[in-house]
Amino acid sequence: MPELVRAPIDVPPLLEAARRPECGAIDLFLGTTRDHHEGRRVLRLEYEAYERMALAALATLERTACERFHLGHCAIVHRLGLVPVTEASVAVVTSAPHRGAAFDAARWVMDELKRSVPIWKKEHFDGGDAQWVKGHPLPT
Amino acid sequence: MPELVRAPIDVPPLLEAARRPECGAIDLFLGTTRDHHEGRRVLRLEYEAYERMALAALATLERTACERFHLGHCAIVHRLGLVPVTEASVAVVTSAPHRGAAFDAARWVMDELKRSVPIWKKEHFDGGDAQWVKGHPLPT
Amino acid sequence: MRIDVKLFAQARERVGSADARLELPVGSRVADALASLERAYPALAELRPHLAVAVDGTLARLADPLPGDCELALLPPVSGG
Amino acid sequence: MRIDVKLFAQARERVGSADARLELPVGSRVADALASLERAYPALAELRPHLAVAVDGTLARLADPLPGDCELALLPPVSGG
Repeated sequence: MPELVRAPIDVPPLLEAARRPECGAIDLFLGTTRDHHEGRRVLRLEYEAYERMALAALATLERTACERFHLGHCAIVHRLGLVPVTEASVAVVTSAPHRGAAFDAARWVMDELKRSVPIWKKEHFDGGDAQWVKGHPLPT
Repeated sequence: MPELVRAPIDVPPLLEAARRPECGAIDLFLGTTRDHHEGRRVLRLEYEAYERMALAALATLERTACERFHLGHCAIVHRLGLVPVTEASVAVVTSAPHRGAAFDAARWVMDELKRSVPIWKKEHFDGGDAQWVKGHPLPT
Repeated sequence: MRIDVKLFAQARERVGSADARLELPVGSRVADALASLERAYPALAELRPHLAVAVDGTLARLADPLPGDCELALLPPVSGG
Repeated sequence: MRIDVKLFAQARERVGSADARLELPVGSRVADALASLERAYPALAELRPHLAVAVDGTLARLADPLPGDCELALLPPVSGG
């Protein structure tokens, strides 16, 4: 089950939950706040979500990733609110019999998450101004 | 700097060391002991290394991965001795400005590690017998 | 019927609130709700071409009829991750 | 010269030890060391086509001269990860 959290993402329990006797590969991806974007200094990111729909979309991603890549486990956690530089806004963990599927699935989940989950990111710059990231339109 | 350890790999410090303000993506790969191989039940794996040469080869892999994929950070830890089912024998962590490079680099490191680092793996089966994995010949 | 409107990101900021309420005649469609919102909050007009709409948590089209009392969310282009 | 031999995996098990010691005449090559080992430990013969050799931690070829007292490692096909 996916989670939306408002505090730093607690990674060790995610790895613990990914242990599967039939799997030989775990991949963990963390998306972290970077200190620059398009030439400007970024102080922090801020995320908001349409929570009921985001949780449903993330659950669908987890389930689809498991089927498509024959995973033993897939979990997604997204943080909301302010996320300082170097802290993680998103964690994706996959567990698979072999490493190719674990890597492919984590990458696929991240690509899909950015395209299809109602979560929004605002960049706070060091000038004190802020702007919403351009983003991907949802299908209408 | 790479490490060879004889106890469970301690993952949180690896992730902590991968934090970089200029990077937005961290990938962690864990290779874990799987309970089966080619139709047989595996109880545990056992690893040994030519330690001085393995450490040098792993250090070269870390450095080459950083250059080739423009990483902010790359670290490899390999466990030696007995590794029970679901525990990690190897951890690779990469940190990059964008996620593509973090994924690509972790995958590349694992491919190279299996081909070129003097470490050997023995499978212990539930019949009580054991065998060295066929492996990749080093260039002569 | 009563439409409970949820606003996010740029849409929330332009309206100045995360929530709004509409009363619409039975038989109204998604497009009618959007037109009504735009009359109440002209600052939404510029955003309109980029907005997706969800009704009760599911993406909807402009021509879709509203199912009665419902939750209608305005969703700007997404940027999670 | 004195060759300190390190044995790993299948090579170690066939010899029954992780270490061996050779005394070879000055000017000996890697191939001479291998031949000498194979005479002392015939069980190594079967493995020979699959072995790589490192001298003082660096991969070496059969024709390479030994540099004097050194560490020579027999390296079966690798399987880390």
